[in-house]
Amino acid sequence: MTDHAVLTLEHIGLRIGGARILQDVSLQVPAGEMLGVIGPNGAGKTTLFNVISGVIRPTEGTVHLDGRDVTAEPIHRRAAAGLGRTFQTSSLFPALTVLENVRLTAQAHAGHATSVFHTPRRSDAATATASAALAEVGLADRADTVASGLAHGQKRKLEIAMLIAMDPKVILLDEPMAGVGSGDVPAITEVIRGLHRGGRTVLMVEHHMEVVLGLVDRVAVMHHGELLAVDTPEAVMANPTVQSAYLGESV
Amino acid sequence: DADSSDAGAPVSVSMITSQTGPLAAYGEAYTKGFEAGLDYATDGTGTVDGRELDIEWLDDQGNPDTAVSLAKDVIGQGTQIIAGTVVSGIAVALAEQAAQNKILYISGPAATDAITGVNEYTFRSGRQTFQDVATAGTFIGDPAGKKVVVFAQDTAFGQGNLAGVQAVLGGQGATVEGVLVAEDATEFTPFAQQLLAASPDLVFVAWAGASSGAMWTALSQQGVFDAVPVVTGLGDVATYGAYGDASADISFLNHYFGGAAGTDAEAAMTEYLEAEGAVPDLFSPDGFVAAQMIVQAVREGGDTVDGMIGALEGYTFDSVKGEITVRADDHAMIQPMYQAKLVQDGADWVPELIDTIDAETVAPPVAG
Amino acid sequence: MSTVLLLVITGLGLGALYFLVASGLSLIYGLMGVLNFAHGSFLTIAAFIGWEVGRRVSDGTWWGLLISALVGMIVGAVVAAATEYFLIRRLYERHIEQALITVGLGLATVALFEGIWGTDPIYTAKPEWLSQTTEILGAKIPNDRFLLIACAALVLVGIVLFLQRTRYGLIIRAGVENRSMVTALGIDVRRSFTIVFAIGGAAAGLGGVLASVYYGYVSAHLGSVLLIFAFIVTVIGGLGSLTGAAIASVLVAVLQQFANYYWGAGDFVVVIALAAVLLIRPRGLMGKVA
Amino acid sequence: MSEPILVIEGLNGRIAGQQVVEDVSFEVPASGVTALLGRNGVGKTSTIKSILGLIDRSGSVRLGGARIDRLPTHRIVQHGVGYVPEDREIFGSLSVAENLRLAERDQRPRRELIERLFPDIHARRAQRAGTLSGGQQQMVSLARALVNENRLLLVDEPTKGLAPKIVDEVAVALAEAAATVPILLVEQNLHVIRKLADRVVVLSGGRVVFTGSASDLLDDDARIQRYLGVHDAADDAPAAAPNDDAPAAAHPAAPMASIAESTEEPR
Amino acid sequence: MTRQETQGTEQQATAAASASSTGSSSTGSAPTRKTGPAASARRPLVLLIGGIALVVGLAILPLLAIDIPGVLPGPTYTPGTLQLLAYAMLIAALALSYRMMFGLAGLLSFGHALFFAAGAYGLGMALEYFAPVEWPSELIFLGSILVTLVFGVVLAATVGSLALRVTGISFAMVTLAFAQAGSVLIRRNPGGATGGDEGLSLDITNVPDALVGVLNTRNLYWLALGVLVFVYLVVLWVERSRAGHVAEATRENELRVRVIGIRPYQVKFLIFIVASTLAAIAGMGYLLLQSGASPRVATADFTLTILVIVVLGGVGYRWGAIVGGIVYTLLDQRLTALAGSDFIAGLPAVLRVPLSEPLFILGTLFILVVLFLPGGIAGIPQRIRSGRKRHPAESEEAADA
Ligand SMILES: Nc1ncnc2c1ncn2[C@@H]1O[C@H](COP(=O)(O)OP(=O)(O)OP(=O)(O)O)[C@@H](O)[C@H]1O
Ligand SMILES: Nc1ncnc2c1ncn2[C@@H]1O[C@H](COP(=O)(O)OP(=O)(O)OP(=O)(O)O)[C@@H](O)[C@H]1O
Ligand SMILES: [Mg+2]
Ligand SMILES: [Mg+2]
Repeated sequence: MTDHAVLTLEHIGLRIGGARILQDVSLQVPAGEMLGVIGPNGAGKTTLFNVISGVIRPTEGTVHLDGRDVTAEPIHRRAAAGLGRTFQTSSLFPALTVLENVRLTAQAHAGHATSVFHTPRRSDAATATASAALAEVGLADRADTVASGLAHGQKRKLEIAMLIAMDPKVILLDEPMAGVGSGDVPAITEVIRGLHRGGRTVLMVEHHMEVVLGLVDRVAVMHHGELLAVDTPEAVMANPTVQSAYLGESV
Repeated sequence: DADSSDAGAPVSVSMITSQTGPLAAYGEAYTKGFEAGLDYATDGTGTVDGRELDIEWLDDQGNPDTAVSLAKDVIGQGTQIIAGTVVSGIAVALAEQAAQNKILYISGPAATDAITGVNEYTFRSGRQTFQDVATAGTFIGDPAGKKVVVFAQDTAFGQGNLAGVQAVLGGQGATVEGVLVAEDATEFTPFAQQLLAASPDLVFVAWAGASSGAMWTALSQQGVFDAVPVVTGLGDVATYGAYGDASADISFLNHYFGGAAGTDAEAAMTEYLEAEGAVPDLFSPDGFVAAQMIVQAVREGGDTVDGMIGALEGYTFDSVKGEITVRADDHAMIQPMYQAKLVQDGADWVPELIDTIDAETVAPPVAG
Repeated sequence: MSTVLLLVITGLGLGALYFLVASGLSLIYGLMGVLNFAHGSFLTIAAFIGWEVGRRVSDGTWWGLLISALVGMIVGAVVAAATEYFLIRRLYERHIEQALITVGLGLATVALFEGIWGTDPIYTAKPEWLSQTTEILGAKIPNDRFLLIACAALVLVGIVLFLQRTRYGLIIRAGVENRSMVTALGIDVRRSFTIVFAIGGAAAGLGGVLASVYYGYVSAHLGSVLLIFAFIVTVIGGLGSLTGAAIASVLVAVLQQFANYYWGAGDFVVVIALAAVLLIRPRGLMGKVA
Repeated sequence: MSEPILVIEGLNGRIAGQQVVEDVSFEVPASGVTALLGRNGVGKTSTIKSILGLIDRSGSVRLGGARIDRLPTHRIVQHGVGYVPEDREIFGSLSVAENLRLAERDQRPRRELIERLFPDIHARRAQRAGTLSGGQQQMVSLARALVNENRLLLVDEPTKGLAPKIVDEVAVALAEAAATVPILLVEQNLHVIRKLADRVVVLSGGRVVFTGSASDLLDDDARIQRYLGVHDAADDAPAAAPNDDAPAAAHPAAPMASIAESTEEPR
Repeated sequence: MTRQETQGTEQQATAAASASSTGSSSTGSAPTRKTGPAASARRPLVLLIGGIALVVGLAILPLLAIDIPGVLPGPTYTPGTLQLLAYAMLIAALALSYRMMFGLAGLLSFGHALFFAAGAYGLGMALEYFAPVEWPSELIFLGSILVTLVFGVVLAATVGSLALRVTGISFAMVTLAFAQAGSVLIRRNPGGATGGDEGLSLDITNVPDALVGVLNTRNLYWLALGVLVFVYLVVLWVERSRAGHVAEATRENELRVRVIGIRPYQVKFLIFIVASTLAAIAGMGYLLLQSGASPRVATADFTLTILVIVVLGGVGYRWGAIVGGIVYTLLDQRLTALAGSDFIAGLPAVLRVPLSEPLFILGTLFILVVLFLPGGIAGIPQRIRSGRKRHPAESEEAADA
């Protein structure tokens, strides 16, 4: 782990209408870190991811990716610079096959994604990357299924396969385990760990505390749009506010 | 190839006009007029010097593309004469086909000036915009020093009328102004104001289409008729109701209405139409004339297109509207025109003849 | 001065007519996502039948006009409801296909009307007062414009109240978003959609009868003429926003009047306005944030 | 024990011509929570939707003795079936209050209950539901089902995406509801099942593979592992090859080939 | 084990399902072009040979005397038939270009006619403008074509860059607005350049003799066939390319495309320009074939007609647009003949009135296709193969009825 911060948020604030959704969020994520983001429902976690990935522009503050100010950059530019994400409810290309979903991301990563002079083939590098990514999450046998025909859990896996094929430097995972059967949680956990092991920086919103604690280096706690604390898992778990506002009696 | 056919063989004639589409009603009048004219010109035999006329009726749907396809089809099958259409755009396209393929074409009621003199193969059987305009000019006596405002839609038809007025009345010393209204406009009240503001000696209205009712209402509501004489062309029977309260105030120039001419040919036509359950209408004479021209072309034309052209150029004959001449230079139809007014007859309005304008008075300048 | 006033008030009258057509269009689009190309036909058939009945009862009188308007609204509602019931409903939430169906219906019905009533416009009579003018500050305003404005205002208020005050309004708004979930709450959502169509059709029907008063004729193309402006107004106002459609109707019509009068380019200006509004505010003037 | 509230016999469900529920038969007793379990994609959601008539189905479904398998969805619901769908399916363009108002079927809807259970969404009555956070939306969805007096609740993964504390609260709410109305619950969270469920039905490959009391399943690690693929500690999955072999390795002796098939087993 | 047994059909079924389940997104019947991996190896060759054979067959048609009474006006060598077929092929080419935009990229444009008209009027005006120039007439002809092409591209780029700033219905309306402006401009007849509502007639001074006159209709036929083949190949090329796939993905989920690092705008812009330019090329063919252009081809109604054609043929299939274009043109022609026939005239009014209106029959037919043949004409084989008698939505309806 290096100390170089690959992602830096400075005084991020967001107001929509009269509502304050995010407030003075500052955060530095060193390269290679796995950071868990937790907080009660509605704390602003997804919104924060939207700000980082460019889906929403913050009303205050800046986002730096790899030392570069990307606050004003459009989504695709950030993605091209190595920022990958998943969505809280699966966001796919429903009419394309599973393989095509992944291949598109592989192509985007390899460049010339929108070229008229390249024709995708079963044998090309992007397809190989895509197939490998599908195998990694265990969807190889559904490669030719149309994505809308997948069950919920399978869609979550497909999203992760798309990330693998995209090979981003920084990954934002928004509740990757939501709706995943308990039986598959370990496998997906491993896939995520694999993603991280490649030296990538991962930010993960997740409510499954076992998963979070087993994976992350640090935990950021959000509450009412503010960053309450960023600390080691143990310290966060011991924090009485976290206990009462987020965890309740269950742990 | 046309020469090779022996003298007794039937002559193939293709009549292309709107049986469906927006101008189907005009097409109907033209068709009926044609049948009456054929009956008249062939003395009920339908044959010319013993030769059958093999007449095929085709529907252009008001669509130039359809018309061109039909024309190509019948030309390919060896038709010798094409006639018809009430739509100016189609007439222009058919004239082009006639020239490309060296075939005789006799245009129908389409009024566009563009057809006159367009090429040597194209004739017309009706009047043209210029003649309308010239007739309008007869309402103000000597145009010199007068101010004429043309109130028209901003379409080829409206622009043509404005150009016509400028050429005819402007040429005679009148000041001509145009108030052209966007074709899609639906509100005419402000334009009525504009007409009043111009304080002209004559307003010439050239209007086509359904919006004329609203336009007339606006003119009458804003008091245009009280201030200035208004002239327009009297349309077909279906439009007599369109002028509303303004009906009695408008001076109409007219190509034809049932009973305007009082000729033998008209009597024959009326009799024929009534037997068919139809009434004489604006474009009945056009069909009638077309039939007469075709008969003339077949009778005198010697089965070649050049022969037929020769037979028609300078041809003078008696028709519904009286004596008509096909001017040799540009194939313009030199024919009389009418001044008319509408009078109330029970709940309906009917036209009444004011004056017949001599053919030469309203003859268009030679085109080309 | 009187010209400007004339332009403004006649613009309002025209805007009222646009709104009568656009209200149904906007309602149906906003609530069901169906871009209804057959809306013009609802209007036309209502105008024709309204006229046929009205003139038989009492031609050219207020009484006849009232009958025409009522008949027109009923016909519009019935035809629209039947369209929804027999055609649109089968295509369960497939909005593009639904729009296509209405395209086909629009084509077919205009041809049918031509077959029945002919291609020529049929000129209609109206009560004496409506063909007269009222002078306001030197401008002679045709009286039928006032009738149009009044009717449009009533329709606007009526529909807004319906949507806000009735449970149907709520069901309809929810059903647009997720029809099967509304069903899963124990509500027969299909009936609500039929009602929306019927209301839109009734507004169009009223618009049809008033359009025949305004233009002075009925014809198979009465609806198509208005439909394109109604579309434009609906979009400028913000799809699905009734008040937006009302505001846009007035703006567009008044703008059109001025542009037509001063530059002879009303339709151009409307088109440019549409493009400009959409490029600056893609959701239209009052469109909901997605 | 009294008559079961819901009796399903030979239920088949199809989506787009593909059979996703096959000959499913089970009963839901007139009280308590029956959990419908199984791994991703086995057809739990589809079973619930078949019961409600939201997808093309055949077979017999009886609610309190009366056949409901031919009725349209809205009539089934009117017979007293509450539904909490898998993806919340709240109406995003409506306000929270409107969402709730729409769901009210009863003469006297239980508004106080909702206020008490979910003070947060009560406070956000006027907010557009589409802008609520995922968890808040889930609460609206639950509230919609609880606002009426029902004879049966069909609840599909109510705790998905909820913060641990809220999971507890939802569980409490469900437990409270279960005191008065029987619930058929689809749930992945074993803690919640342990806390709530009286009986379990396990699906695999669109078929029922196990029915029994909750403790029969939950106290038997081998069964849990076989039917749900869960083994004791979440963290000790094979680290080297976190791919297609992992689940198979986790239950090498699993007799039900269809379990593996229905998840991620290739070939 | 039922699951395994159903594997073979599952793929088709799910593909079809996606076509319906995405109905609420941008396109109704999304392309169902998925083929199994095994089949795909052999199919291109078969398709290639079949395609070449078809083109050759069409090319020698003017030399044959095939007569299909009731469908064609006469034997295939006659000018009337060749004219009709050539017209149908140009309309098919136009429909094909529209399908690329609507079917592939999900761009529902109501302004496609504008570009067709730009090709037709552009070439017509260019030829007229060049008429007095002292160049050899071949050079003038080619020069005019080039100028028109450039004009088409520039126009497409201008309209596209503005219209693509919005999406969905707004996009449809902006394109409609531009087309409407174009249509108004053409009808206004500025400076007498367009002929207004009377249309533009072709100035044949610099048009090669081989393309003038009824006797040369078969040359025009070959020209139209050439245009169609060219458009097809370009469309095929673009659709198969990465850009084509991204366009498809953009139609499905635009945000997601951005999140994986692709700017959807570029692809949409590309598709818009290519489709529009192809439309302009078809428009040039139309001008030559008709020896003129009528303002009808610039109207929104004409775009709607193209939309109808594409849907009739099947949005999900490239050749659907071709089949649609040809079937529509032939139907339109034949129904007119039927409408005027004595048989119809002899019917009672209830039947006669509707049946004598060709547009009524076409509109009704179109409705029936949308309702009962969601894949269009080209989708019929697929429906027969997959054996599905009913659309999923219909069965859903049936279920709650
Ligand atoms: N447009 C908006 N208007 C008002 N409030 C909004 C808007 N958008 C989001 N919010 C509010 O912002 C807060 C943050 O939402 P966000 O989706 O980021 O939460 P979250 O932390 O991801 O929660 P969860 O764990 O439930 O997904 C919520 O309270 C939500 O209601
Ligand atoms: N729209 C659809 N089209 C085709 N197949 C579908 C569709 N929806 C679901 N399926 C298939 O039906 C099967 C059952 O899906 P269902 O959603 O009922 O599973 P589930 O048990 O609820 O899974 P999860 O735990 O992931 O929610 C899956 O294999 C899925 O692939
Ligand atoms: Mg969230
Ligand atoms: Mg499920």
